[in-house]
Formats: sequence, C-alpha cells, structure tokens
Amino acid sequence: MEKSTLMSEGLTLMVTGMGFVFVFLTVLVLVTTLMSWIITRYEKSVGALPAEGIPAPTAVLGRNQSGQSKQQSQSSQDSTLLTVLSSAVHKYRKNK
Amino acid sequence: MEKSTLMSEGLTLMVTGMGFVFVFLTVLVLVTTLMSWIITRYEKSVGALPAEGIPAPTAVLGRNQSGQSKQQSQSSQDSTLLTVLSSAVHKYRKNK
Amino acid sequence: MEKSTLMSEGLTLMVTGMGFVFVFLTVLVLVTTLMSWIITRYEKSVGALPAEGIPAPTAVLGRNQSGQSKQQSQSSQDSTLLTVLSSAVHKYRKNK
Amino acid sequence: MDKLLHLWEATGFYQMQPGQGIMILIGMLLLYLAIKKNFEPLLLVPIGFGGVLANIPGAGLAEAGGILHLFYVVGIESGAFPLIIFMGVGAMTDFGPLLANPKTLFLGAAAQFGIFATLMGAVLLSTFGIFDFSLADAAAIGIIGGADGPTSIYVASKLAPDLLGAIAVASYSYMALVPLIQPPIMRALTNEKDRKIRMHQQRHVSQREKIVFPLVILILVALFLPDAAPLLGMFCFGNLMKECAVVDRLSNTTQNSLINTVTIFLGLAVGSKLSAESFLNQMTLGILLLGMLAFSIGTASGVIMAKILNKITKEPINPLIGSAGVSAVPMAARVSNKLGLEADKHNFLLMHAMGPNVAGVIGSAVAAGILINYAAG
Amino acid sequence: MDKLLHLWEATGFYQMQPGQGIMILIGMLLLYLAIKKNFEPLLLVPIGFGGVLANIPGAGLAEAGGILHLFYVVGIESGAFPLIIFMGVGAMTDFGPLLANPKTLFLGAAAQFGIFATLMGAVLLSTFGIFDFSLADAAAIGIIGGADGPTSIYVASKLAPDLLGAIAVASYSYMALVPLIQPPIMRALTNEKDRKIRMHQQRHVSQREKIVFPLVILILVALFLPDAAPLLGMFCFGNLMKECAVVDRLSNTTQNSLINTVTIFLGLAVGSKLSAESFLNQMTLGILLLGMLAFSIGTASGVIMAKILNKITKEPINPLIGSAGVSAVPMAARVSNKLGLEADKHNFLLMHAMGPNVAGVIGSAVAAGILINYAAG
Amino acid sequence: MDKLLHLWEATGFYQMQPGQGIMILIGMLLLYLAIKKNFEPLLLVPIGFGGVLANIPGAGLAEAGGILHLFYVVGIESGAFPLIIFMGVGAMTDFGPLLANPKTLFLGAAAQFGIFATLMGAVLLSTFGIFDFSLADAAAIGIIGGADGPTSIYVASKLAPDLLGAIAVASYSYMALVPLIQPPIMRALTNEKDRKIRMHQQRHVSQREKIVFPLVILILVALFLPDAAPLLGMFCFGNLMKECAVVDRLSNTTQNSLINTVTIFLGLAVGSKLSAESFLNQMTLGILLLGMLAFSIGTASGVIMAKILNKITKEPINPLIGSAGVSAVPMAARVSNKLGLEADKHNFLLMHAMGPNVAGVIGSAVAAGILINYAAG
Ligand code: NA
Ligand code: NA
Ligand code: NA
Repeated sequence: MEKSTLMSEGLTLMVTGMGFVFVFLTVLVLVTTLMSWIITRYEKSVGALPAEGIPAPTAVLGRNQSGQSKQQSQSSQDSTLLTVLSSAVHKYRKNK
Repeated sequence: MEKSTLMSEGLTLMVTGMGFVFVFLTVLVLVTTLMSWIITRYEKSVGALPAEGIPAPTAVLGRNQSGQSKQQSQSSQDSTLLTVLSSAVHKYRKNK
Repeated sequence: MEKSTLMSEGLTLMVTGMGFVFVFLTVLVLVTTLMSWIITRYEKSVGALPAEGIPAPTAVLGRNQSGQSKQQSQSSQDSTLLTVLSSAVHKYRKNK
Repeated sequence: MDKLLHLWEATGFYQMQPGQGIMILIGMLLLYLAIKKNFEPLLLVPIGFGGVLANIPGAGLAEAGGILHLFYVVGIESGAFPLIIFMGVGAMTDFGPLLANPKTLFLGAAAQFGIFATLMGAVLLSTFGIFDFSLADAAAIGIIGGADGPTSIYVASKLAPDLLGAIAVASYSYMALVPLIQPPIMRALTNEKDRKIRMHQQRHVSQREKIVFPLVILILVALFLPDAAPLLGMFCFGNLMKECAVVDRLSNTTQNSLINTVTIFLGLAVGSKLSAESFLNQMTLGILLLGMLAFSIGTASGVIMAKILNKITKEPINPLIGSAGVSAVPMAARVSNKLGLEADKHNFLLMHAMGPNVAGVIGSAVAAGILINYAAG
Repeated sequence: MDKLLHLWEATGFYQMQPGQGIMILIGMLLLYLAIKKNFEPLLLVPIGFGGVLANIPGAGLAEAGGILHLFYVVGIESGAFPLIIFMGVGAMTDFGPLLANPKTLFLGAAAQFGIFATLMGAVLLSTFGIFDFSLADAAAIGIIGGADGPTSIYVASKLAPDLLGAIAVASYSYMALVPLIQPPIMRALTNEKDRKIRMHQQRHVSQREKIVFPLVILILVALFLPDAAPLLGMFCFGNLMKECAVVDRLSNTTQNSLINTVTIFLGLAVGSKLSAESFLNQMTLGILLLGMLAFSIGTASGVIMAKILNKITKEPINPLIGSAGVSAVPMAARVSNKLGLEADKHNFLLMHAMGPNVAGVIGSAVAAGILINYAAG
Repeated sequence: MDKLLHLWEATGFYQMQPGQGIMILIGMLLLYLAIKKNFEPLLLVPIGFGGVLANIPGAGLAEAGGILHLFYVVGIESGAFPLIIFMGVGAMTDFGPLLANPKTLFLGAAAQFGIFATLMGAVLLSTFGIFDFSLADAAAIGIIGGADGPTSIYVASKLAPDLLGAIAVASYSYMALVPLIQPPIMRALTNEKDRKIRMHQQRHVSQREKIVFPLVILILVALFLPDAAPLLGMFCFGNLMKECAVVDRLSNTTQNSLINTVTIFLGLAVGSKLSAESFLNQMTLGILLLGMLAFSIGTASGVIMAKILNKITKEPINPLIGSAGVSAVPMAARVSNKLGLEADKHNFLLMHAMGPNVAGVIGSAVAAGILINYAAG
C-alpha cells in the first residue's frame, strides 16, 4: 500500500468509524429510552416481574432437587441456597 | 431407496427395535432382581457398606488436606465439609 | 538398535541421568538457601509481606464487587469471603 | 466513498434476508418461552440466543470459521457434549426407586413405543409423498419421543445433522409441555378407581446395590447392545461416581461446573443449526407434528403397560405412573404425582413414578443404540 | 561422551540467546508488577509466566507442538477464549446505572475517539517512515484505547497476530495504570465548579428492563453492525443469563469456574506471543507509546463530551464521569468517584460513573466491529 | 431377517473376543480396588471404567471416532491433560517444609535412583532377550519409580504410547500400595535407634520465600534442563498462583473444578489404552514387576541417603523420612510418620517428611526431562 493511500485510508476509517460509533450509540440511546418508557408503562398495569421468574426444576439438569437424592449433599444445598437467594433478590426488588 | 423398501425397513426397525428394548429391559429386570437378592443376603451376614467407603487422601489430588497448607482456605474447608457430609450420609444410611 | 548398544546406552543414561538429577537439586539447594538468606535479611528491615498482597478489584474480572450488582448473590459472597479469608491468612502469617 | 458503501453493505439492513428475520423472531420466541414461561430454560435460553446469533446477516457465526460453528464441530459433531451431559445426568440420577421396584423398568420399555411408532409414522408420510424423510431422518425424528434432550441431540447428530436444530427444539419444547400434553391422555386411559390405587411403600435400597447397578447395566450393554455403549456407558459412569462415594470431588464437579459449562456451549451449538435454510421448511412442520405424536403415544403406551402389569402382578401398580416412563425427568413423575393427588389427596405417587422415570432414560438410550446401529449401518 | 555433549547442548546455558534472556526478565518484571504492585494480576500473572515459559531456550513451548502454542491455536486463533471471557464479563455486568441514565452512552461513544485518533497516529508515524505499521496494525494498536482486555486480544488476533503480545501487555498495563494516567487529564480539563456538580439520584430500574436491554443491543447489532456480533453477542448472552434469573446455575458457573479457567489459559496463550523476535523490536516501543496516547485521548474525549452534554441537557452531569467512558471497569469509575470526593466530600459519583463505564465496553466492541470489517476487508 | 441377523451380529455375545472379556474383568477389578480398597480412587475409578468401555466389543470407543479415543488425542497425545493436572498439583503443594530444610532436596534426588535403576533393569532384561523393550520403553517404565501419576503419563505418552495403559495402571496401583511396599524396606534399612531420632522443629518460612521459590525453580530449569520446562513450568505456575495471593480466584478454580474435570477425562483417556492387544501381553507383566522394583529401589535409596546425610550434617535427620523422597504425596510422608510413631510415640515426622515428599515431585520431573531429552532425541 502506498503511503498516501495508507494516510487517506486511515483518515476515512477514523471519520467513518467514529461516526458509526456515534450513530450506533445514538440509536441505542433512543431505543433504550423507548424501551424503558414502554416497560415502565406496562409495569404500571401489570406490576414488576413476578416471582414466576424463579427457576423451576427442569428435565435435564434439575434432578438433584427431586426424589430420594442426597438432600444433604453440598450440591443440592447449593442449589437450594441459590433458589432461596434469587427468590429473595426478586422479592427485594419487587418491594423496592 | 424405493418407497416400498423404506416402508418395509421402517416396519422391520419398529418390530425389532421395540422387541429389543423389551428383551434388554426384561433381562435387566431379571439381573437386577438377582443382584438385589444376592446383595441383601450378603449384607445380612456382613452388614451394610462400612465407613471405609469414605474417600481417603490420595497421591494426586488430596494434598490440600495435608501439611501446613492453608487450612483456612475455602477449598480445604469445602473438602473437609464434603468428607464430613459424605461420612454423615454413610452413617445415616447404615443406621437406617 | 543392537543389544550391546542398548546396554551401553542404558548405562550412560543411568549415570548421566542420576548425575544430572543430583547436580540440579544440589544447585537448587544452594540457590534456595541463598534466597532464604537474602529474603530473611530483607524482611528484617522491611517486615514480612504487607497486606497489599491482597487482591484488589481489577478491570476484567472483579466487576461483581462493584456497583449495584447482586450483593446478595452467591458469587459475590464467595468473592467477599475469599478476600476476607485470604486477608485473615495474611494477617495471621504476619503476626506469627 | 467506496468504503462508506462497503460499510452500508455490511449492515444487517442491507443484507438481511426474510428467512433470517423470521429465524431471529423464532429465536426471540424461544427466549420468551424459556424466560417468561419457564420452558426448559437451561437449554432453551442458550439455544434461542444461539439461534438469533446464527441468523445475524453477514456475521457468519454459524458458518465455517464462526464461533458457533466451532462449538458445533468441537462439541456436537464429535459427540462429546451430549455424552458429557449424559455423564452429568447420570451423576444426578438416583436409581433407588427403580431398584426398589425393578418391574417399573417395563414401563420405561413400553413408553419407548412412542419412538418406534413415530418412526413408522414418518416412514408412512414419506411413502405417501407428503414429506421426504429417509429412514435415518425418521429414526432421528422418532427419538424425540424418548423425551431426553442429550439422547435426541446425540442421535440427530449421527443420523440427521440437518434436522438437528428442529429436533432439539421440538425435544426440549415438548419436555417443557409435558404438564400439558400428558394429563388428558392419562385421564382418558384410566378411570377413577385406577387413579386411586395406592402403592406399597418402597423397601430400603442399600448403597451396595446402588453401586453395583450401573456396573450391571454396563455389562448388559457390553453383551447385548454395544451401539448403546457411548450413551449408557457415560451415564453409568456418572452414576457410579456419585454412588461409590470415594470420588465425591469428581462427582460434585460433574454435577455442577462441568455440566453447566457444557450445557451453555451445547445450547449455543444447537442454536447454530437454526439457520433459515435448514429450519424454515416443511420438514420442520413434520418434525413438530411427529414429535407431539411421539410424546403422546409414549405416554399412552406407558399407561397401558402399567394397567397390564397391574393385572399380572400381585403388588398393585397405579397406572398413572406409567406415563412417567417417557422420562422427561422429573416432570413426568410430578405429573403422575399431581394426578394421583387429584384423585385421592393422600395418594403420593412421586417416589413410585421416579422408577419408570429413570427407566425411561435407560429405555430411550437403548432405543437410540438400536436406531444408530440399524439406520446408520 | 557424545550423549553428555548432547545433554550439555540441551541446557539453557548453551542455547540461551540474549533476546530470550531479556524476555525472561520482562516476564519476571510483569510478574513483579502483577504480584507486588497489583497490576491486573488476574491476567498479568499468567501472561508474565507464559512469557517466561515461551522464552526458555530449546524448550519450544511457544512453537508448534509446544503446550503454549497449543493453547494459542485452540483458544486465541479460533477466537474462542476472548469471546468466552466477554460472555463472562457480560454475566458480571450490571446495566442498571446505564439504563437509569441512557445519555451516558454518549460518554462511552466519545471516549472511543482515543481508538481512532491513535489509529490515525499510527498511520501518520508510518507515513513519515518512523514505524512500518499497516492499516490493520494501526487498527489493532488503536483498540488499546478501548481499555478492554478481551476486545484488544480479539481484534489483535484477527488483524495483527504478530503484535498480539505487545498489544495485550500494553492494554492490561495501562488499565492497571488508569489511577495514575487519568487524574491529571481530568483535572486539566475541569475546574473546581465542574467537579463539584452534584448529579440527581438515579431512578429505580426494573428487572424487566434489564432483561430486555441485552436483547435490544443484540437486535441493533444485527441490523447495524454484524461484524460486532461475536463480541457483543457473547457479551449480551452472558448478561441475559445473569438477568433473566431462570438459568442461575449457568450464570454462576460462567462468572466463576468458566471465566477463571479461560483466563488462565488465555493468559498463558498470550504469553506465548512474547517471543524475543516479535516483542523486542521498535514496533513494541511504538505500541507502548501509542497505547498511552490512546488512553489519554479517550479520557480527554470523555470528559469534554460530558461538559458538552452538561450544557445541552437539563439534568446536571459532572464532567468527571466522562473519563469513565474509556471502560477499564470498574477502576475508571472509581477514579471519577475519587476526584469527585476530593472536590466535595459528599459528592459520590461511583454509581453515576458506572453508566459511562459499561457504555465504554459497548462502545469499544462497536469500534472493534468497524475496525475488523474495514481493515480485514 | 438379514437385519435381525445384523442385529445379532452386532451384539457383544457374537463379537466378544476372549481378550476383551479378560480386559473387562480387569477393568472391574480396578474399580473394585478403587472403590472397596481405596486404591487411588480419583484416578482408578475413571481408568477402570474407561478400560471396561474401551473393551466393549464392536462399540469402538477407543478406536478412531470413538469418544475415548477423542479424549486421548485431545488430552494426552497433546500433552495437555497431564500438564494441567501438574499445574493443579502445584497449586495444592506447600513448599514450606522443603524451604525450612532445603537439604531434604537431596532425599528427593536420591529416591530417583529407583527410576534409573529400573531403566537399567529393563535394558538388561531386553539384552538377555527376556523382554523386548527399546530404550524409550525402558525409560517410560523406569518413570513409574517417580511415584507421580501425571509425570508417568506424560513421559509414557512421549516415549511409549503403547505401554501407557500398563504404565499408568502400575503407577497408580503402586502409589496406592505405598503403605504396604515401603515399611518392610524402611525397617530393614534402619535400626531402632535410627527410627527414634527426633528432628528439630522447623523454622517459620515467610510468604515471600514461598512466592520466590517457584520462580527460582523456573529459572534453574530454564538454565539447566529446558526439557523439564513443560512439567516443572506448569507445576511452578500453579504453585505461584497459590502463593502469590493476588489471583486466589484462579488458584481456587485450578485446585477444584479444573483439576477435577481434567482428572475425569484423563482417567477415561488412559482407560482407552487398556485394550486387549496392548495390555494382555508379556510386556505388561514386565512393567508390573519392574514398577514394583522401581518403588522399592527408590524407597531404599531415599532411606540410605538420609542415613548418609545424617552422618554429614550437624542437624539430626531421621532416616525414615528418606523414603518419602519417592513422592507419592502425601502417603509416603504418612508412612514415615507412622513408622516414627511406632518407634517413639512422641516422634511426629509428618511435617519433616513433607520436605522430601515434594522434593520427590521436583526430582522425578527433572528425571522425566532427562529421559525425554535422551530417549526421544
Ligand atoms: Na425416555
Ligand atoms: Na472501552
Ligand atoms: Na517422585
């Protein structure tokens, strides 16, 4: 690449690049503001996220919560703890 | 593959497949019943699994339980906790 | 490889190998002793490792300790716990 | 100016094809179902997100050199991810209820009829020219009836990689729908009296039995069906690690960070198969219909087998636990329990239904072995 | 005797080249800075150690067949490691402060000027014949100004693999130096009154907004800049896993064992690029100088943009939070907070600075997409 | 009917060869020893299970395309798994007792004579035509005397991949048997007075020494024996991560989920080398015999060196700690402690024996480097 080409390429990249970053983030500001406005309105009628967002046991990974499995084992305790904690977080956020 | 071949192949696969599943699981029922019978008889004389099933420190991975290592560290606490828990589980099962 | 060559190769390897192990570990003994001597002298003037050895939050991985993140979540609790524990270990060692 | 044009041509606005747009919406729908409706979120969140990523125009994430394609080749084409997940599932499985009542294995066997009937259905649809499924395709579709995610993905990756996306999505979606799909079928096939049957309390199963059992399965697999060895071998390995109590370190890692890590990458890799070309066609419709059929037939077969067993054996068997034979652990067992409680509020079937539930996992892995042996052979 | 000679010729004493010795010392220096001075230890300990290992004469750890080379090929050349780290960073990021005040995204945009100005600087130095950087090299050097380790490594691996070692080292070193680099620039561009500006308390952001936001970014990336899809896609995926609350298992593993494991191997793999040939040359000097320039310009642009915004908008914005737009999460935000407290001991800016701080991560990932599209195209 | 025949021909009953049956029994024996007798269960459970899987007739799990073969190629052939394990072992090692008494490094050196004497033994057996071991085979067998699993596997994968299965099995089995193998030798070489020697209490070792020590080893490796750089480099890296205290996140993951995950796959991959052809031959018998010899000679050399040191140095050294120089951490040290307590119930040798114990790890890694340099060169 010739030196002058490199120079003009660099200049173009600087201008278009910086321009693009601003275009993208401006659009993101607009869309985010719109999103927040919609969600805030929506939540005025339905309330904040209900407790149903909490993970329920599933068919592939949630087995250790079921049946006669070692309820005493670290792993199931952890998972219970996690559920309790995330439930607490949710309730805390809801009440705030 | 011709349509008729596909049809007959499908039929064969259905019949042999389903048959095989039943054969396999029937054998499994028989062998499992036999196994449980043998083990139950055996345990009447020797008792249920003794505490020696508990993991002992080993030459590759068990080092953190030894020597001057950070006894206070999370990992060794965990491992101690695990040992204690699994020991408790074993005793619980034995006493049941 | 002829049998006699194999034999002489084996002998050479045994002698040079064992020799090398001793050379290496002898050098290690000397350098280690020197290192301990230097560090012990150095620490007489500056004291043992100060608390600044404790991990501080960093730009790539330490985010969960910052901002409005789920302070209640397992992971940040763990990391706080780790910091507290390793801080305790450090102080313990320092006071010893 | 050329370069500005180049930048414009690189945008999604310029490159987006209708199919990609639709697939992105489908990915978003999966995310909605997973997050809002709790449809198997552990798999459908990564699959849905991977599906969106795979269809970003011009990004090529699911094409050679793309990161999702890499995850697919490394983890699914090689067979490693589904097998590692299966090992983890083994390490989370308790065979206690099955060992207490080995006859429930027959329920797990019967429920696999869903797989083979659906295979036959797919073959029939092809014969009548409605779809164009090969025998391997039909087998891969049938396995949806196994109600077991990693088994479905493993079989599809061997027999019909092009259909893998649709098969995995159908498999996990229907597993999530088990509480809706099964009850009507179960009610239709049982009467009030059947549903009130109380089962005897299970005997205590010793730890030694639990340790030997995975080895028994392993030996039988070696003798009868080597083609099921990868799936059942890894499953039994995970279970042995859990039960033997001397490698708790390994078992705990398997049940936690290892299976979680692999689940993330498995999901993203499956998402890479949700490209417009391979998903937006008539076949996907067929797969969704046949998958539903498979679940329904499996449920019915399990219940009918339970009624037959109840006639044959002395010990009473509540037919409601038959439906749990499809696997979909532990939801199918919970459905059995729920319907039992509806009929008689003191009739707890959960532990009894766990037997056929895990039997269903073994049963569909055996079926998978047969299908791979026959259809790939 | 031949064999003894062979053994002697295999020692480091015999084989060591001066460059290797110097690189080993540089690796030790990095370890010293990481351990003693707390320079980004999570990365610089593995990078420094990897640098030493890579330069052990005759061991060939960084050459074909060597273990560090293997880590490099598997993890960095494929793009997998930086992307997985980015997913983990996403799972640790809280977009709350950004959502409470979306205007701070402009600060994250402005601070990226550091990237493009530095690129231009590198091009100028080449034009004047002082260095010999190609456009791709210049772009890879500029990204140091993004103040984001995995982004730098990802871009460098695509555009200038030979410079990767120096770029990664510069990137992490300057991030560690943020508390030294930024304050003088921030003080020079603001007056006492500016620094005392108090910002309004942030509104509460609902969980629903936090769940939808990563999907919004994803859609915009798909429409506007597919080349940023790998980085921002994985980032948003990690964040969605964290916020959606139904896959906490996966999110926890991502934030802990997964990101830790990948960090270790990423660091060692970067270290493999610290060979004498590719590090001990004039270019590294240029990279270090230009990297410092990038951080400084980015900081200044952020502060200036904050002053402009403060003029335009009704809500007061303290210009000190502009510098946080370079990212370097969370240190840049802490620097803003510290300077705010210096000016007025009740002026807590930390939460306000977290907005531009995470905006800077998005901004530099967007810039990375543009650079890869343009310079590799 | 053809297909039925095909299914029958696919069963293990039809395909099983006698060798495979025997190997399955051997795998089961390993599982029994691991689970019931606590023979190094963390490795022998995966190895034993992998050995069974590898010999399932017709399943081809250990052949090209099989999952165990994949684990072998990815993890062992590349050298990655043993090196990662070694990093984890480093992160679990405390050099404190060694630093308090560096002379114990000589015990770790002396015990390596077991390696070289066994190598010579293998060469002699070949010379007399009893076995047919090459020099590389002999070196790989000798390393069993290093009493260090990952080192054995690493060396065998470089020098004699065909013998890897037998070497790994011998290595871990004999490590498990250390409490049986060592005491008679230790008793034979010491008298009551020797065993009653009390050692001085160890000085306090500062954290700074512990941080610098792995770097010292690294530098010496770079200067003296680059061929030991992969093993000792990763070992020192793990140890530095643990001791430097600024990367506890990484160190904890290394010591837990990372080493556990790799251990599982390493074990399965080693199991893939337990095929009938490569295991059921005279060589395996030779390996088992020579491995036992290696452990015994190593133990004896350590004890004798301790007696010599005791004569030379002022500080008393109990010869019982010499046997710990073979490594087999921490069991060999416990054996020393036990025999010390037998002689004098107040003579606690555990901490003193930890010095030679970890010195043995360094010693055998050095020996491994020499063997690879010489025998592969
Ligand atoms: Na099933
Ligand atoms: Na940035
Ligand atoms: Na050793």
